[in-house]
Amino acid sequence: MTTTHVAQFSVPFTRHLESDGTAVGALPPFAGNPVDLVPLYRGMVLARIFDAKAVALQRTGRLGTFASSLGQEAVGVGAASAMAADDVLVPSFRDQAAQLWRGVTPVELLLYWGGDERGSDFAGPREDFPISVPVASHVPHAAGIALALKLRQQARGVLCIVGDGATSKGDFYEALNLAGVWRLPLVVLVNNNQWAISVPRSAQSAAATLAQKAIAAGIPGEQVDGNDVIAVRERVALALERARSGGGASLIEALTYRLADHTTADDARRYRDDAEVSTHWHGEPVARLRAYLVSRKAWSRDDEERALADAAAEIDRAAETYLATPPQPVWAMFDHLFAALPAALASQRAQAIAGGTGDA
Amino acid sequence: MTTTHVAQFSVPFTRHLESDGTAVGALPPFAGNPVDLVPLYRGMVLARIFDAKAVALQRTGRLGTFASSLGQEAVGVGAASAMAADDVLVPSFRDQAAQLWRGVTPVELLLYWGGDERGSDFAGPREDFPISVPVASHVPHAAGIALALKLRQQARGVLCIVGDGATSKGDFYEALNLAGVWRLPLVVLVNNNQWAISVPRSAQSAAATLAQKAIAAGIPGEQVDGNDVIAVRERVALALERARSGGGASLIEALTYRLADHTTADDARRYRDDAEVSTHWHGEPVARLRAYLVSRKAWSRDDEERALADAAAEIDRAAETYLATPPQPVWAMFDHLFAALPAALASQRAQAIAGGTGDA
Amino acid sequence: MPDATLVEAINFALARAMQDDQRVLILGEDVGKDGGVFRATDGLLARFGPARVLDTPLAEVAIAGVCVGLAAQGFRPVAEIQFMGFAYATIDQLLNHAARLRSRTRGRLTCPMVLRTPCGAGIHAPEHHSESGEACFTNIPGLRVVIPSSPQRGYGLLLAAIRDPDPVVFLEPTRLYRATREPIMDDGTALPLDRCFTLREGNDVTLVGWGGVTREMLSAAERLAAEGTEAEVIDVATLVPLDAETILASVAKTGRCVICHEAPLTGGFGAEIAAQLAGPGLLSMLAPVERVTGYDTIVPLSRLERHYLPSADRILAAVRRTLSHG
Amino acid sequence: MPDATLVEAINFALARAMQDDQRVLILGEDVGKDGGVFRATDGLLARFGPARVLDTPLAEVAIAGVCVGLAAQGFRPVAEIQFMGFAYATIDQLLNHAARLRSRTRGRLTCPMVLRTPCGAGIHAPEHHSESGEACFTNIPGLRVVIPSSPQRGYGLLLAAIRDPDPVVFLEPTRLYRATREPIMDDGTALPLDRCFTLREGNDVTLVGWGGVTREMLSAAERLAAEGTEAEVIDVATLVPLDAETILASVAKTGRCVICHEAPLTGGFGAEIAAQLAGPGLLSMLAPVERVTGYDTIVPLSRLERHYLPSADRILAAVRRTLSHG
Ligand SMILES: Cc1ncc(C[n+]2csc(CCOP(=O)(O)OP(=O)(O)O)c2C)c(N)n1
Ligand SMILES: Cc1ncc(C[n+]2csc(CCOP(=O)(O)OP(=O)(O)O)c2C)c(N)n1
Ligand SMILES: [Mg+2]
Ligand SMILES: [Mg+2]
Repeated sequence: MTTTHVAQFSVPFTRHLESDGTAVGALPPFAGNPVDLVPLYRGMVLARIFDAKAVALQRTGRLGTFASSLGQEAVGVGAASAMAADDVLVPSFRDQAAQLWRGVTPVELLLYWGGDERGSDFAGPREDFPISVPVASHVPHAAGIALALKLRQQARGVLCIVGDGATSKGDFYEALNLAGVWRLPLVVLVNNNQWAISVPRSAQSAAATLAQKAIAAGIPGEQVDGNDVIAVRERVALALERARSGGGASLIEALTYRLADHTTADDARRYRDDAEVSTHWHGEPVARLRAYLVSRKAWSRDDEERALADAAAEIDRAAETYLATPPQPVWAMFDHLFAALPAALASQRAQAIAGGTGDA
Repeated sequence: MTTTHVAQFSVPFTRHLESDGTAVGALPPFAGNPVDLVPLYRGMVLARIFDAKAVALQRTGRLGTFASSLGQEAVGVGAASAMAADDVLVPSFRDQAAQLWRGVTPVELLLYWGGDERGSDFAGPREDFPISVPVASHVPHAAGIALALKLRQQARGVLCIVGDGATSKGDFYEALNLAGVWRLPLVVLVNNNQWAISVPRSAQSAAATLAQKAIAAGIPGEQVDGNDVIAVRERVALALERARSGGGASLIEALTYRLADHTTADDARRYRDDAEVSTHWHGEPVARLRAYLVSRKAWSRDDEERALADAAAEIDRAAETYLATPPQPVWAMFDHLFAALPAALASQRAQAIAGGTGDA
Repeated sequence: MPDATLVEAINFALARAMQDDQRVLILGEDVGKDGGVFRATDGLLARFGPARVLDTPLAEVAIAGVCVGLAAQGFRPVAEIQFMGFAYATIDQLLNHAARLRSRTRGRLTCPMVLRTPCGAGIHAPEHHSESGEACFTNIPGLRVVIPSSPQRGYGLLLAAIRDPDPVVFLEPTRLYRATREPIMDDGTALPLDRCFTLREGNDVTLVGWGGVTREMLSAAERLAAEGTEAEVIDVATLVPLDAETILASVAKTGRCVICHEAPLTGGFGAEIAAQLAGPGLLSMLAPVERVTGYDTIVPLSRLERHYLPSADRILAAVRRTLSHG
Repeated sequence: MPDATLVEAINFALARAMQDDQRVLILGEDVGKDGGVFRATDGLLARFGPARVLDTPLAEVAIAGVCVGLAAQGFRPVAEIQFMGFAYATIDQLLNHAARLRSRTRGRLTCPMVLRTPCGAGIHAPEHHSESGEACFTNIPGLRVVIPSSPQRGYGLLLAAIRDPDPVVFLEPTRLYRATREPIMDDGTALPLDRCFTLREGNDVTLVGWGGVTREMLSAAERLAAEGTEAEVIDVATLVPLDAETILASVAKTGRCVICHEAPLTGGFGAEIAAQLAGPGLLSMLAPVERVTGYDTIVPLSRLERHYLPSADRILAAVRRTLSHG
């Protein structure tokens, strides 16, 4: 018998900041001066305060179901800060941290989660996709965008974010495989927060890592500490550079933890222990970077107070604007359906405007 | 920075018979006595003659579109001969070699390909699935059957066969992942014949091997020489034993080559060189095993003539029976739709019987 | 006789079916400890154990496809798809496999599975959580499509669906899940899967619909009664196979019909009922049939959603139009 | 003016669209060197190169989803799904994304894509190759559904579909692909996507249908003419948005209507047309509407397939029934 080994793989893991904020070895150039990390810190704080506000609005009946990113802010901020302005973000429904960094406004996010489509017509990153609620169904879109960029020979990349649960879906895999064989400028970032609603990571796949899903697509796959914003930013930046320069697609699994309920409609105590959650507060990304900044004298208690106050003020203002935004007119549901409303629909539109009781 | 390697993988490849039929090292126990390999040889010959007959019937307008397995007989026969009678086969549309071995009759196969549903009501392996024309959509079924066997705590396994093209599909992957995490008694065998109609293996995936698709599902994956019936049988048997004894799912990629057109409706010269095809005639499975048997004095020219004649006679008889089988009555399309025909359909059934011109 | 909401009644039916028949299995996302995002499977894991209540990976195609394999092996899988917006991915498996396994094997293998999914708008849910896509399933031969509109009908129809030897898509209007409570007979009695339910008798006009809009039909009927117009209200319940007879008999009596559903108008299943009236029912018709449905638009997000949903007012206006004809 | 079959006309339209508009891309399985399994994309790779004609991996969901991304980026992808039996997997992408991208972003991102797929029975194809599943697509707001029935209409409608700024599902009846040849004007003229085509005028009865059955409608009309009955024959062509006006105007004239399609009866799109007749058209109706369709069964494999397909005989019988009414 001949048994030979025809292919070998391994999955690397990267971390720069230990869970207590200690740096391990030399940091990447962008992090050389701790002061340069302050915007990342502020970005995470903004996301956290936004989430808290959104949850509060939901609890008081002024917002729809909302998915908090509590504890996962480093994934979004690390990734978005690694993007060039003209890269394209294709986010999932828990990626407000990345969206805010990219220039989607808190008002727009609140409008969306408050049930107003105008929230997805954001003025900032016009080519970024709106969030995808159907899990993983946006990965093919990201591949299509990446194909567009490649066909136009633009040095731009696409970043698509999905959850750990999303890696079980066929569309995730089809898109990854296609992006691999077509060498598309696509980076898929798995926000592995260990839970898909009530289903723990261990019940989602027998794969030891989610990064190794890349091997099936013939592309590089790696793990990163998802609570370490420096590591996330570094690895995503490298992957995006490779993508932009013709090196093809890759997959990054960011290891983090969902500290909140799945959404405001969820009660996580039904299926997971508070004790498990408590242990994960240790090492959460905001405290981690703060500890590092403080240890490097780049951040003070005053800075912290001011940053929190600034962020809270910004979000409060946004909430007010959101709450003061009148709903769209009834005909909005018709007027954006097609480039031009087919004649067959004119009478329905008229009927809707008449409160549904006119002639159809 | 810490970069560690958190997971390692490799893909083994197995071959027992060189392409010229020379054995490499010790053969597995079932192949210890060359005479015991004769049934495998006959199985491959039967499939080849069946295919030739089916193509001939199609060319003369007496069969529908047909997918020949020319050159890939070792995959089907090797795999099917590794199965226990009460294992379950979930075949693709090019798996007549496996089906014939399992006891589906040539008449049933011809009926099916001739456009008669009764061909899928085979008398032999009653739990085996009919072939799946929609590529890869049967892998979830195979997982479901495997789950059934596991829930009943039966020591039985399921073998599902797919093509190389099928490994790009989401359902293939979803089922593999699910079978992995549920440790289902499932073996998925990829018949990698290098082409999916006109799309070569290299355009299907950037993965260096298709066996490594297993890594994404956290299950063992391996390659085998798919033109070596001994190797195929051995590796599938081991995988099925592991499956039956609670060891979970696995994936085997059998490397072979499609010597024929994709189907009788295809003209492969549009997209691949004859020269490529010619090189692959060297090492094809039937000649390979014959060379080995002859070298071990287990097969003679007389044996060969008799085997060919016997197989041809069997297939000719089957073709006659097929051609003499009257079509089903019109109402067959209604009578198998539901356990009991809903009242709402009674008038349609009556109308169809009346040639469609009665009252509906 | 406990009081129950629709979602509790679904839960009772699942428990009853599992208790009565060892072959019944539950699978889906979060159906285990979490008891399903709407709690339809609450308590079943604790009661029947992990071999009968299976949390699946997040993979709808596999969920549907695994059911086909299980069903062919003699189990009676009942899968939950978390929202209808995620059930479209299963059409491939339902149409190409589940609905034809019996037919394509001439009865050798069968597919007694149920695919349950919440549907419809009206609960201020996020994007993609408010679909009424029944018309994607109603032109698939070999498939039954059922949608209950009350706790007791939910209970009885789900039991019937699970006991049915063929595949059934079972749609559950989310806005009815907790809308009302009623006393439930949890005695294992199934309801027929080929029959409409006449919820109210009347001679003047027939209101026929299903799912979420049933409440609006009933409330319109009450308001009409106050004006002296007696509406007959029919809950179709089983869309396929359709009990056209009951509807035709009603319209033969009333001569007028308003068809109501939440799904978009064009190509909606209401058209099938209208087609019955244009065909066998034509000679009964005293006025053009009216359809009061969702508009041919994407269901708006929550802020505009109520303008999309067919209201009792819209139904009333349609009834008045039919009454205005000779 | 070359003579062309339907599949050649499709090919001309694709080539024309690609030549006129750099944004037009072709993608799908075997669309490159092989030119598509029906040769609809024959020669396009050689002419336009591999950056505009892309053989995809075998993955229908990804094909549809990639189109959404391409279209949002300003390309005009035209995807081929090899057979309709494999197009159901794309409904999730079409319904949840393609059809609502414009609406959900209030026009910021749009989705001008075309998903082409051969459909229908009648060519003795293998299992799962004979579906007429248009009804799975016709209740999806934001999506156009088109099905041509002649070479020239195939040409003009496909051009229109590609130029349309919104997503279009374009169904091509396989049994018409090579059934006839006709002179084709390959001059880049598109046909309207919101209009029925009246193929034959007549005052006695309206035959309305689409796709494969158009030929049977015409042949029935000829046989009727020989008996002195003049049938008006309408090819709906664009199912959504539906040009109900043309159909209603015809039936206002004839008073009788036979609706024909190959898809199963119940919940088929023919019901929508019947619903128009039961509603706005009611007062024109002199006889119950008839539907001549595929049965509510799985399309049989080739040996019984002709018993499934609506025949001219069946259409004639239905016409006779409508004529027998007062
Ligand atoms: C296709 C699909 N199926 C089911 C759902 C319902 N659902 C919403 S979020 C979720 C879990 C997602 O888990 P994961 O991918 O890990 O992301 P996370 O929520 O943890 O960020 C599920 C099942 C959905 N949105 N889409
Ligand atoms: C889902 C689906 N898409 C497309 C097809 C059309 N088709 C039939 S066979 C085939 C290629 C299959 O290639 P592979 O999986 O390698 O199997 P092989 O034919 O080589 O045995 C295609 C695209 C199909 N049957 N099913
Ligand atoms: Mg998660
Ligand atoms: Mg192949």
